[in-house]
Amino acid sequence: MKNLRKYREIWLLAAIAVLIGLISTRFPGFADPANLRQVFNDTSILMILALGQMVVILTRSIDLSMASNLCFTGMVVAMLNAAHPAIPIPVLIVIALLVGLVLGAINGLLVWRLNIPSIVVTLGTLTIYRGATFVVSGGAWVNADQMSPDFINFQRAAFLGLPVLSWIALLVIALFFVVMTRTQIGRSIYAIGVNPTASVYAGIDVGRTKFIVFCISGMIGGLAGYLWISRYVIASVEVANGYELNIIAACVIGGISIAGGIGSVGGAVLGALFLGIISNALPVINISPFWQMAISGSAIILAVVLNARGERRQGRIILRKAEAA
Amino acid sequence: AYAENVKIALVVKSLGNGFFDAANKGAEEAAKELGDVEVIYTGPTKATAEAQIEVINSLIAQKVNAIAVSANDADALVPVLKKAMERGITVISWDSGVAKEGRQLHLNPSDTGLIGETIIKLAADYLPEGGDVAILSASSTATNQNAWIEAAKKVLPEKFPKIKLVATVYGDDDSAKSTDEAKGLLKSYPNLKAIIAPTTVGVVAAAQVVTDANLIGKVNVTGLALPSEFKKFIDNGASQAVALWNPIDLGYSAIYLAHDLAVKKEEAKPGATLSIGRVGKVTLDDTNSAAMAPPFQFDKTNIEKFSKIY
Amino acid sequence: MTDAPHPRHIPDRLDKPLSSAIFSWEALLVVIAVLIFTVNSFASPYFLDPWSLSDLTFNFTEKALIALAMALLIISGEIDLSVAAIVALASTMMGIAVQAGAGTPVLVAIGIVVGLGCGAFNGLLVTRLGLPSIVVTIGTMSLFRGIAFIILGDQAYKGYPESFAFFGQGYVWWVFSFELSLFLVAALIYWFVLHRTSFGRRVFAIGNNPVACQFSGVRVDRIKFILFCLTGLMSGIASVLITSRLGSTRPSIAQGYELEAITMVVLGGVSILGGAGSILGVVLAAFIMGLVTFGLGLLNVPGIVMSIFIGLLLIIVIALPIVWRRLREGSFA
Amino acid sequence: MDTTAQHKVETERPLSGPAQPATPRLTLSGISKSFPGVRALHNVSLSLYPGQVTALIGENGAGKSTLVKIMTGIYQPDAGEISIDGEATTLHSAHAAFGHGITAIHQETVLFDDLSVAENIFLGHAPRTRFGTIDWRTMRKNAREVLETMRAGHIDADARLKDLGIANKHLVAVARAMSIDARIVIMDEPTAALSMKEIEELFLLIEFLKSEGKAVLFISHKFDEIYRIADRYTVFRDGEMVGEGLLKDAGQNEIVRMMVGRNVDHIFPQREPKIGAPVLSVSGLSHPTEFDDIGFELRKGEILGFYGLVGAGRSEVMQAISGITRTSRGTITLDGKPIAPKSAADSIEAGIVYVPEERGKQGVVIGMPIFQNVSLPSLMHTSKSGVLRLAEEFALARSYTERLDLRASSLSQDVGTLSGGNQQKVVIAKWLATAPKVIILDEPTKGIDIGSKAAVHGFMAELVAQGLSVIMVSSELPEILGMSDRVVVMREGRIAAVHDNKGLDAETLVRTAAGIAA
Ligand SMILES: Nc1ncnc2c1ncn2[C@@H]1O[C@H](COP(=O)(O)OP(=O)(O)OP(=O)(O)O)[C@@H](O)[C@H]1O
Ligand SMILES: Nc1ncnc2c1ncn2[C@@H]1O[C@H](COP(=O)(O)OP(=O)(O)OP(=O)(O)O)[C@@H](O)[C@H]1O
Ligand SMILES: [Mg+2]
Ligand SMILES: [Mg+2]
Repeated sequence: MKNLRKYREIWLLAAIAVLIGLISTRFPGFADPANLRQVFNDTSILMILALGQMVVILTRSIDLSMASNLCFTGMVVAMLNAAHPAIPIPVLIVIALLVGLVLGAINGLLVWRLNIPSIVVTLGTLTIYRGATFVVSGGAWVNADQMSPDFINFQRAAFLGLPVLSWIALLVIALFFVVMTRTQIGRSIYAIGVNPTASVYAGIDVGRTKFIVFCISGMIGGLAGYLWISRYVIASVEVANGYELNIIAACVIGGISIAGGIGSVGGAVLGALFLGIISNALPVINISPFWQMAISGSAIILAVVLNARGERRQGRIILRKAEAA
Repeated sequence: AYAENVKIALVVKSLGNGFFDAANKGAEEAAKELGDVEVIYTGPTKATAEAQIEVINSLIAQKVNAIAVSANDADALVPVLKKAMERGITVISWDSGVAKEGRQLHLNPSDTGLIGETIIKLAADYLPEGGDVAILSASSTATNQNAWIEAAKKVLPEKFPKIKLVATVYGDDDSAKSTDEAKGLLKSYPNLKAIIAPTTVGVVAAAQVVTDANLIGKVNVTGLALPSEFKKFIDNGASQAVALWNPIDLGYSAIYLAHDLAVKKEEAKPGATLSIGRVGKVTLDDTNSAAMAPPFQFDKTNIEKFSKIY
Repeated sequence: MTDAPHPRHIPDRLDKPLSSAIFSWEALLVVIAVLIFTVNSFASPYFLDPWSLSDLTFNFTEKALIALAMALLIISGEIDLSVAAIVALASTMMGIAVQAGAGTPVLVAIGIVVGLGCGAFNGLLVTRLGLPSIVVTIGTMSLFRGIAFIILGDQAYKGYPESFAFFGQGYVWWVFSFELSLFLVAALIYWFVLHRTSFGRRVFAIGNNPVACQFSGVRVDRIKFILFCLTGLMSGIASVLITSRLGSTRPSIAQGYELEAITMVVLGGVSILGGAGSILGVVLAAFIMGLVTFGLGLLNVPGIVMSIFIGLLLIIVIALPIVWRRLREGSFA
Repeated sequence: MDTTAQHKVETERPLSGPAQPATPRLTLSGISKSFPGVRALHNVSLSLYPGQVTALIGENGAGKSTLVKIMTGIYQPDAGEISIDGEATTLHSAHAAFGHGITAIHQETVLFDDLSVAENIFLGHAPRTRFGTIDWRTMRKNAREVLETMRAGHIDADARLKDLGIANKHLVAVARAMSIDARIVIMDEPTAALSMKEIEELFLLIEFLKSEGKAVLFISHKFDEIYRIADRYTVFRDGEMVGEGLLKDAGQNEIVRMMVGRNVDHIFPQREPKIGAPVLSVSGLSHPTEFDDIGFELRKGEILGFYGLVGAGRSEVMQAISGITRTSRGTITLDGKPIAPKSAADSIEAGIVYVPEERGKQGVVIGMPIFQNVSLPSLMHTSKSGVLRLAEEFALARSYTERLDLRASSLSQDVGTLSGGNQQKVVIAKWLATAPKVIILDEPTKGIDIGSKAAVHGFMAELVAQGLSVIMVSSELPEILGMSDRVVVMREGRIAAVHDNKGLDAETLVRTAAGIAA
């Protein structure tokens, strides 16, 4: 069992390889490195978001407001860019991170200080943040024409053969990997998910850690906001509507346990890739787009069934221990 | 004769869409001309029938005089609009129509067949040798888009025999989904010469995808686009030309017609001719529908000018 | 010698201070409802009209019917995010039946049976395979609606029989629509089941500690399965109503209803963690949400701005008792 | 695995330091703590001395665990002062207590199932690399070292905690305490889940801690343990401190009097067993992984003891008989009729009830009032065609809880606010209320104070006198010897022996349980 858990990422990788193989039989070019690079780039935003959601889910919480945060922050930076095209992009990214941080911190404070379950808090802020987007924009869209060329092209610039967007994703993945495996806060996040009571006893400030986790997911939402808007070159109130569930689905497929404490950076990334490949492949292999929803739904159910299999406790096996002794 | 203003609600598919904001400009213009009209510009934020019904319910409660609606669903709005008519409210539809029994008249932005032909022609004009084209539509349930695509398919064999329509995909008027679908088209059809997007959201997404993929000059993006949103892609060459009717005129006419029916008690019946201020006159066909001007084409020569207007 | 231990008398219940009744959740909701009602009637001259008020109920009755069953499900510690997708699938199946010439009774039966079937499917996955319901229903949410899309594609079904229109558009008496009457009756039944029967008691117990319940001879899986079926059933009924009200079916019908139904349940004071809540609270919450959206609608406030109010209301109403208690104890951290 | 090795060095060291060391390491004075409606602690004091073990004694609900939580920074006292090495401090968080070298093994095991052993030991104070990141390699090495010094080297530092047995988990908890170089070690009923062998190991460890000069607080309801290991005692009653001193100066009776406020002589009830025909017979009962070929008979009016080391599989067998876990083979006959319960509901209906040992997880429904807990398995009797009848529920709850001398302010109180022992009484009341034929009690007096223990034992005697049959699973020898008519001994998932309890001695039982030939 230890093995299955240890190699969950490898299983997922194998599933992805099989998926790519299957797609290639119908569309030979799919497995080309160039195409795969593009699929990776197309999935970058989802991967980043899934990582942000992962840290929240690991603490037995959930952030339903990520997509709304993305929408709000994206609108804010798009409007800033439209009004002041001279603001350099790195500054805009910092602003996006900060705006996202504020929204995440609001979630975090409510969870931490008032002890309201995160699903309730973020169900509320899900609608509030999207509504706030309408309020700040007056309902108007910001379209490609209003955005500066830098704003649009920053993430598209190629650097060592990969677009900047892909590099940002790789950077975020590396950052999360280090934080989750090598730092006190990363381990505390796991500990809280595994056993909150024990965490209190171990001297971890559970409330504050949850606050931090929501700040992280908020910043990720903000970053994704800029990336999303500059990628799809339109900022509107409807941006990424309902996308929160895709993010959670990526986490679930990646083996992150909704009950907290179990999951890895690799899993979240692969889960996002899996969904990314499906949405990338369906149009090219001529499966009617109407099938897409049912297919990803089935994939989620399948993934959770398989993960549960791997997680299932095998009893204490008194007899076998007795024989071994 | 009216002590207070005539309240006419301009109900749109969704708020924030530049096309409808432009239509509202026209509506306000009409209101000013008519003098006694108060326009209530409203609609849901999410383009669904249910949300539109809630909006219409509150308009009924406010006892507005007329409702002019661009419908998210031709059939689902019928019951609530019938209720409105029963309570003495004038109901017309414009842009995206409601089934006949749910409104007194429908104002088409243009002739459906003409739009279908135009979107193909926009692609064909720049493909003298012919070639593969694909359509990127809005949501699969959008009535008007579906009608145009039908019409386009009908004219293809006789009028544009060299153009081959290889696929029709749906971007749901969602920029992310439209982008994915446009990308998929480029991948699956390496010989694709043009993407036709009869939707203002999809056409921008497709043009951006073509720009990103460095296919400017190889794949032409065309369809229905709002000049102010699309200027960039005419400028950079991702698109040679697009078309659209004038949303300002559309909103203007909708208010005029609603006002005529509500106040002047004009009767909407087949064959009737109604005048709509500066736009002229329309004649109702046997489904009580009227069509406005043919779509107007934008290209390098005139986009600058129109992008300042709508 | 062992002194005989005197059995101490334990009273049934301690007299509760009046303040605890005044500060109960339902009381808070009543106050809020009255407040909103008053504000609305001042803000718009059109509000206090029986027909307006009747129209207002159409904004929430379908979701509220789902919320009744959802309340029980959430109290038992589970959740169903697929309800809106069930509505869509059931509506699609009714559409197919209409195409085949089915009459009203058959249509209603199909809507209900499909809803029940979808609920049972969720229930089986959750109870048989022991999967977390939030994840299962995120999956079935895509699956059910996905099937509706596969069947319908870009089509719509219409041509429902005249008599079918009664469910979503008809009135039972004066301004009392069929939808509203059905909701009130259903609320009464759910109230009785949850608060007055042993089944309801077990639902609460399961939400608090499913393992101890299993050891105590409560058939936990069976009850959870029934609750999923009930939620499916109510979604099926809601599907009949909404299909009848719209007179047509599209695969994108009822989008986003799941979150609104859950918001109603949570606003009604049901603990999202399970184990606590009341039907009265849910009913009040449904009316409050209806009043807010309708009141703002009369002022032509866009729906998305209304949703800010709902979101704020949700957080404030839940935070209020906590803040109040902390302030009183002076222990605001 | 060699866990039974003796460790001469430690045991040969002189026990305990000077009789009255100069300064206490930790002093609590005037501590009070109330929860809504409950005064848990009122003006209590306690001192812990380096190199000494202080036993904290008190009935269930006396406030012992509450005090532990105050000492570890989890709860804040309403009033009172804490000083460490003579210096007043506040312990505003668990982290702060940690910083002062205070560490606790809590009443409930509180560790991280899904993390590795090494991480469980070092979570929160892991060694760092020079970049400030966690140094996993050093952490593993240090973990192995700590485990070595505790003579627990057989525990793999890389193993997931959930793959360890309960005793090893306890050792990990202790290792965690050792790893921070704690100066004050608190153990809240650490022996409740341990077998005799493991208790011995734990005692060696406590001796080791003493020799290292740590101050130890030891909480237990078992007097033999207290007298063996502790130097000093402090007694609480109803949240107040009623006595303290050196154990060698105080007799058990004296302490019990302080604790209960009256005399209690725990003599097992004298019974005249009237054993009848077999009621329950089990044969060939097997489970794929947990137990094999279990067969025994339970007769009317009999108390059948089940003895074994912790982890022998007794609980699993009982859960199988009551339909909670599935078996692969075997038959169960009740009153001559074969039954095959598929759930606890089936077995309760048939007349077999199982009172589980894990009170918090399997027994009480926290968040619900006492009376609803008691009536939960009997709802079909207290309701009429599914409709609840509250008056009957209250009557049922009252009759059983009062007989067990439950301490509660009202029957509508949330069970979660009761002390551990009182919760256990609710649990027992709950299953008795179903009026069963056969009642299986799994560790019925685990965590129960001496007065209530007598009540439970008396009650068991009463039950069998009325013609019920009782299976009592227990790891406590005196209880097994004092109460059972016959004793089944289990070892490693199989029945090792069945003894008649006439002239049965502890030694024989322990030997069969451990598999050591006489
Ligand atoms: N979180 C809480 N909320 C309310 N009351 C509590 C809480 N924790 C403890 N109590 C009450 O405080 C009193 C002391 O409980 P505590 O757990 O300290 O007892 P204890 O001495 O450890 O008993 P036991 O031997 O049964 O473990 C009890 O009356 C208990 O009901
Ligand atoms: N590996 C383990 N992980 C967690 N808890 C365990 C483990 N082994 C035993 N326990 C716990 O220790 C306690 C006693 O052990 P358990 O019930 O498994 O042994 P048993 O032989 O079946 O029963 P008994 O202790 O009554 O003999 C229970 O609370 C059980 O949950
Ligand atoms: Mg205790
Ligand atoms: Mg046991």
